[in-house]
Amino acid sequence: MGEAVFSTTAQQRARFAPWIVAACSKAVALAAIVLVATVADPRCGRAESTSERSSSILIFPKVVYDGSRDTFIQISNTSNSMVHAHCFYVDATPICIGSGDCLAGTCSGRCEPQWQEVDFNIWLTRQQPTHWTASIGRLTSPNDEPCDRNGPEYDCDGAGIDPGRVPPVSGFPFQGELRCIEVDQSGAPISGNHLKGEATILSSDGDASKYNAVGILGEPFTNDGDNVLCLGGGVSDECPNGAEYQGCGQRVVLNHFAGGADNPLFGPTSTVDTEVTLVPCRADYERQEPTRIVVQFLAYNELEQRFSTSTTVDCWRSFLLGDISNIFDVLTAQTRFVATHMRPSEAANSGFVGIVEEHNFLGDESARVAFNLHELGNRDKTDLIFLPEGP
Amino acid sequence: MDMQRGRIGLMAAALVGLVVGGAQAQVTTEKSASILVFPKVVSDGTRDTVIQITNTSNSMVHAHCFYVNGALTFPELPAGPINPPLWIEIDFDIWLTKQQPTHWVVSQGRLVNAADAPCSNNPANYSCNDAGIDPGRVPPVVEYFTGELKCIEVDPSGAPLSGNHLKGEATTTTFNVCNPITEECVLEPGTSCTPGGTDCDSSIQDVAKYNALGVIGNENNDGDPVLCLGGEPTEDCPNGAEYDACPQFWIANHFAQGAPEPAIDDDAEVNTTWTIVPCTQNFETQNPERVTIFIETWNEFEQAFSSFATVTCWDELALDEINEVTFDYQTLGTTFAQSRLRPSSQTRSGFMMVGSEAHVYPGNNITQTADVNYHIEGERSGPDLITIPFDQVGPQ
Amino acid sequence: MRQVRWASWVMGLAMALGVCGVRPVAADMTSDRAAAILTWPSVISAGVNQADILPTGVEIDTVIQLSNTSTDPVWVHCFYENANPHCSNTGEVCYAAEECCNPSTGCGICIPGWNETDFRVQITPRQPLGWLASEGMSGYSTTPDKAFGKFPIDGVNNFGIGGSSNAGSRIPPVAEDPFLGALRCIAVDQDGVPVDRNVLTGQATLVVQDDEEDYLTVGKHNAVGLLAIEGAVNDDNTLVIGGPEAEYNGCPNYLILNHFFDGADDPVTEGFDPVSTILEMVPCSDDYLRQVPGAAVVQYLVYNEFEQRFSTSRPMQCKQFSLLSNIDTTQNERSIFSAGVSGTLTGQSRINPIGNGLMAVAHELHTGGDLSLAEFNVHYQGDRANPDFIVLP
Amino acid sequence: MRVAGLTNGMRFALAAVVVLAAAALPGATAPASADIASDHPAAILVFPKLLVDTANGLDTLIRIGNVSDTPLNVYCFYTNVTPTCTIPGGSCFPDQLSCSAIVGGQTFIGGCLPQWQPTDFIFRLTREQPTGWLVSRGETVNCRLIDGVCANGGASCTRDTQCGAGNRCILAPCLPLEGGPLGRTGPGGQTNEGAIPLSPDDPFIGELKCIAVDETLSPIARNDLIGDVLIGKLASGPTAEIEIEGYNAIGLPAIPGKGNRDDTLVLGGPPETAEYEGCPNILILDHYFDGAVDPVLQNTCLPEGTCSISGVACASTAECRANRCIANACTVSGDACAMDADCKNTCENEVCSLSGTTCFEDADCVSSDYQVRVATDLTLLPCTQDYEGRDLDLSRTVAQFLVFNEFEQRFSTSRTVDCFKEIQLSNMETADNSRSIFSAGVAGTLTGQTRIRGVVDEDNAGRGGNTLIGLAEEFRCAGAEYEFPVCDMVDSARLVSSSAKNLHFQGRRPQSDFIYLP
Repeated sequence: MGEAVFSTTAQQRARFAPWIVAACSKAVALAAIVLVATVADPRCGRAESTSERSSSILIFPKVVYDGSRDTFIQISNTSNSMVHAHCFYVDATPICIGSGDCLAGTCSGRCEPQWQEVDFNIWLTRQQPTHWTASIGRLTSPNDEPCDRNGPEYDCDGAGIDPGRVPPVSGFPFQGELRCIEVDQSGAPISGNHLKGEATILSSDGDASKYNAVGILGEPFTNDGDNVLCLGGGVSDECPNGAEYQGCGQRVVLNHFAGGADNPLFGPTSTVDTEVTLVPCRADYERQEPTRIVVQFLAYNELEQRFSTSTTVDCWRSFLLGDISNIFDVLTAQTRFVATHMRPSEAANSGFVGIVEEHNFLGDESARVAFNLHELGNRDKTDLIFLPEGP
Repeated sequence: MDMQRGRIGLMAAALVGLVVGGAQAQVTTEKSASILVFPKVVSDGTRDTVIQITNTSNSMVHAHCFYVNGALTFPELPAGPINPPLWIEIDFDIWLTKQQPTHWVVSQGRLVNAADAPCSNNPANYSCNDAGIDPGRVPPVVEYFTGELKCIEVDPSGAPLSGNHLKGEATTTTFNVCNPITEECVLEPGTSCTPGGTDCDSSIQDVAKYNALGVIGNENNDGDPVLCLGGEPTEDCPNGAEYDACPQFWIANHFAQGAPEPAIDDDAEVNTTWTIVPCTQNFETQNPERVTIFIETWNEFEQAFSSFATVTCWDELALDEINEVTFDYQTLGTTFAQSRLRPSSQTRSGFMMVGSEAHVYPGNNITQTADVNYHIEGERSGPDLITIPFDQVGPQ
Repeated sequence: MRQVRWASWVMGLAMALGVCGVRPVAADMTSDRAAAILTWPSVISAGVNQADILPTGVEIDTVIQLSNTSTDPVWVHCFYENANPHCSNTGEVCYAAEECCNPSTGCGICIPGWNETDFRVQITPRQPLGWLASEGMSGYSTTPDKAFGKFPIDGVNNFGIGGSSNAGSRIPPVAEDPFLGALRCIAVDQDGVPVDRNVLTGQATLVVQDDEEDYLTVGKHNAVGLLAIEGAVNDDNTLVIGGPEAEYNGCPNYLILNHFFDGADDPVTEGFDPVSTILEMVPCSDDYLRQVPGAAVVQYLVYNEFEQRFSTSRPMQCKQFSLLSNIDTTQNERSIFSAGVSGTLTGQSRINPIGNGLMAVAHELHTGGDLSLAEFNVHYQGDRANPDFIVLP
Repeated sequence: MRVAGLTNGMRFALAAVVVLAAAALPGATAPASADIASDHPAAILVFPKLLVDTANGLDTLIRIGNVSDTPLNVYCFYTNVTPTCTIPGGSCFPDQLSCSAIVGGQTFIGGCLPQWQPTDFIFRLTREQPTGWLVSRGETVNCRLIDGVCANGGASCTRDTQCGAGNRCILAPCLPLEGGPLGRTGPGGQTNEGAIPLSPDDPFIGELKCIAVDETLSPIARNDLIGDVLIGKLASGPTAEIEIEGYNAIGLPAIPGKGNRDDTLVLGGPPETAEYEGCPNILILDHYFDGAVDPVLQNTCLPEGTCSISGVACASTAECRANRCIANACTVSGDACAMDADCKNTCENEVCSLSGTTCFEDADCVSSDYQVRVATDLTLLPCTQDYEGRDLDLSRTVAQFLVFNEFEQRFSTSRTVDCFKEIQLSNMETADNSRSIFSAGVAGTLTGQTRIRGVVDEDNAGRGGNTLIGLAEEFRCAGAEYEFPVCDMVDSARLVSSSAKNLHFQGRRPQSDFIYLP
């Protein structure tokens, strides 16, 4: 039981916490010693992402704007001091090598994934919430009219202290991720753990699904503020202090409907498609190198029977489980519900995070719902995020 | 839970003292016991009985049960030398998982059938007799059965065990059918009918219920086929009382026979019937035990009357069958009476009993009954012996 | 239809200690032995004039029997506990909330009540007494045939053994019509001081008749007794039931009820004959001095014949009178006590009171044709760690 | 943007100072791992909100799974909090207005009484096993022998093929490995045991809590349970519109080696006594302010000639916004009409024709054009619950709300949570939604952040910690501009879409919370 190990570690951490604080406090004065002390203590490094705690890195695994869907982003500062964040949109919309549109399925040639990053900065005053829409971003305009019940005026998008100039997503259509990293006013990454976020994916017909941004917690005393962010793991050349942030999990687990199974909420003629979106934790914004990982699947049906398959995630991928393998199909699983465990292959140089959307269909009607994935286990390797150098 | 476990510990400690204290009159109708006696089990065409037995422990419990049929050889004829009771015994085994309740209808028994459909709201299925884990194969009784059921807790090998894990109830339903002897509807006195006909109002029924009589086992049970109820060590009972003793007195508060039903106007009256079985039973020799009972009856004026009854193996006796005078309302002169019953000194067995009160309401042509457990007092010096055939004890 | 007629009058309202091979504690509540304190958890009476509450023609009454098993006279101090709820707006007795809806006053709330009325009776040696709850017992009828509802020995014209009599005895009728409540009688001496004499036995016979539909049904159960511990009963007005300083045996940890799940089809009768069970409970504790009834949170542990276990809980004060399938919900068919949910015909419910101890009896209703009623006492297990108290005025 | 000239070392020193400063701030320190979370397996799962109203197509699907390779017993408590109507025949679902009944030919309005009625049950999950059930139907073993009914006509069936092509045989809900001579077992011979009862009421609103236990029902420190919930509504009518929202169950992880396995579960507090991770000190909710117009959703006219959201026939997007008269009914407000002019909110006799507000000229009457606006429902539960003694005072908690808008302006209010509170944000402190501090018209910005804190009750010292957990639901409601949006899964006449989300957690408490098991 990975969880038991997890919790035991937590207890050890709690027990050693005063010692760590003491050691790490001295370290601020004596940087060299602190590094040794903290790095030498493996308890400073830990693997866990969260969707419910204020964090230092926020990952919105799924941001879409494709004419029929748009994404509404919410980010808040949960502290009483101003917080800065450096954000990256990554456009993973496949490009049609030929004519037509890959998303529309009209591409005459080959669809190749792209990995196009656009970054921007935001800053939030104490406890300030902010928001923007992926399709239009948010301009800095002091003239935004606030809402007013006496107007009455309730259409007040843009009202409030603008968090900075947030660009619209780089392309149309757009599908990809948004990642925001807490930094100090100089732009150096810090482990403040002051950011939380949500994303709402809205369809033109009004349907909405919502998920919490995946948060990566910063370690309080080991973040050296350089451009290489070390998520989990131990000491390495890139990570002389060991983990600066908690790592991604070893596995994620998803309870879902088998493909073709009905949703009893909507009766026997309904169907459910399960769409999983995964992004590697590793990102190299400096060299613009996409991270390619192989994801292994283990699927258990309600009869305890086990099936397995695998697929490749190249920087970002959103896919229907049924497109990966028929093991997720009700005819194979023979039960309505399936528990699917996903993990990076042993050879993968990155863990991953993700979310899931369930598409429910009944005749011509459809409705979506999004969930955060459950995370299991402790990934012992380091995932790196390389920020771009330069002024 | 720890607190509860603590309590168990305290109880266990207290219990040691109790057990060392030896036998006491612990025939009970309200505690789990090791021997369950259902004195009145009837399936005779006009009545049928549902038996409920429950394991009140968290471990599996086995029980060895005996049906004893006290019906007459020719039930439709009056009793007499040429028409004695059958006193035939059949036995079977049941086992109950932790806390499991079970039940069966004596006329149907209960087969082991994993395909019994459970009760369900959707689709509606409430006729789900036999749903649940079957307790074993319970045979149906013969077509005309009036007798008792006795269940003895045993270990998996069949040896008697003082587990005190069993409780039970019996529900007797009387149908409003035509009595072939009186040619009157059973629940509509005075309404003549054709035997086998349908001229009795089938919407009228009568249900009565009593708790099984439990005999609590002691911890010195040697597991042999001879069960010793009370008494000091003897040749048959080297350990003394393996089970608590049968009571010395049964105290029955009852209506005088034929007394007016006070809650109902007109000429409604109440008649009482006692069903009695001896405590001593030898299933090995199949010799029916005979017990003579001395009955002292007090009316509300404190006036005492006495009478005798003799019961062999099993009997269901209306008070006026025991004695036409001493229980009669005209004699007693009061609505209520208290009868104290004890085995006569010449009798080697105690007995157990339940009562049944029939409220007869000629105004509405209705008879309805209520079964009642009576009170007990004191314990027999005993011992009373229940002898199980030796080949029914030990590995099956 | 009958169950509707009956049910319309019904007030909507732990794991076993697996001690293998251990005999149960002897010191416990009893319904089959003479005792010093008797409780009749179910005393019900409703005359034919209760058309608002009962269907026309239906009449319900309880015959109460009380006897002295000893050869010495005994005094008993008895308390009728009136648990009738009343409308908050009209003050009328109500058993369903809609009875408190009145065009002039609007809809009030049906509020549970608790009122006690006490009386004393002297019972001569071996004497059986009985009376109707609706009428009580008063006056004397000293010669056979004794008139029902009158005491037999007046101590003037006739005497009992040792010159005993029923002189000074009077049993009032229950306080209201209709009446839903309980009766408790305590063995005392001539001065009203509780005594450790386990000489009382009692029964209650519930009679339901319906002149409109021409049916009658009866059920009978024993009064629940608490045995006095010899030499432990002191002369104060607080009776300690169980616990370390016990004057009387304690109430049990668990009440065990074997029952048909509500709505199950009676396997004996032909056609659909649903069976349901009404559970009536009263607390072991009562403060008659300050007029504070006992109360408990009742935990129910329900096992079906598949060994599957459910449970629910419900607080009660003073008295609970409820169909099993109305304990956890107002929608009987969705209750864990209903056959359709539990999946089997019969079940075992283990009832664990938190707070005060409880006493209970069960009424089994067979409602396929004319209503047929069967009553029975529940089983007991274990001793409560904490005492219950009865405080006398 | 960078401050020029800083070396990495200097940056580190600066960063360290910032971090230490930040570390002193609430929530700044990294929480210990295996905190209460909805995205990690745990030993206790809390499903804060379940809804059933089968008569109106509303039901809840619960999915739960064991992520370990050994079987696990699950001890669950349904808590029925459906208010009870004082008048039989009346119902407090969806609201008090429905608590009425006709008595003696006269209609009476009754009162709604709060309810807290737990019902518990136990079942066993085998290794790595997922399962799920509808709250309205439950799930059990030994139900294979109950015939199903065909979806298309209710005929009895045991297999889909018996119901004809394209149709399904609806079988009784059944735990998959029922065992027994006729049932299935897992590869290791494992079987499910137990049964899950159907909801005690229908309509039903309540909560579910599930606890990992061993064979003796003693709580066990196994963080192997995951769960999620789908609340779906199948609208009646020919189009059979569907709506669904979902959330992950909140997990309270056990602290290995700390549980004393008694029936009092200690959540958080002093490390020497805590058996499970504690509930958070503060809940954080990011939300739209109620009534805010959704900046994304536009009711546009699609090429096929229908409006994208309302589905009304149109020739232009302007027609999708306008309140027009079609078939004698206004397309947005639903008022009866004879012509389009009847669907304009104009001033007549100093009263606005549709909104009924006072006016002196047409300009005083708010437009009746189409808008999609947002309303948020919040569900809060106390972490301390007494299933044994049912002492609701232990659970009763005052919730303090701190509300921040995007101008960094702060408002606050409070509300008492007895044992379960489900309420629209803008009804938190007033019945007039538009005047609430949670209304966009009062707060001034589109979105806000609300921090929710349960106030410690000293009377509960050592018996309860007064922390809260909860759930938020975001509803998009269609309507005329003059209407404040009020819609949810129950009152779904104007519901465009719904989504549920878990709240964020911050900090811990020195006090423990307790779950008292029967």
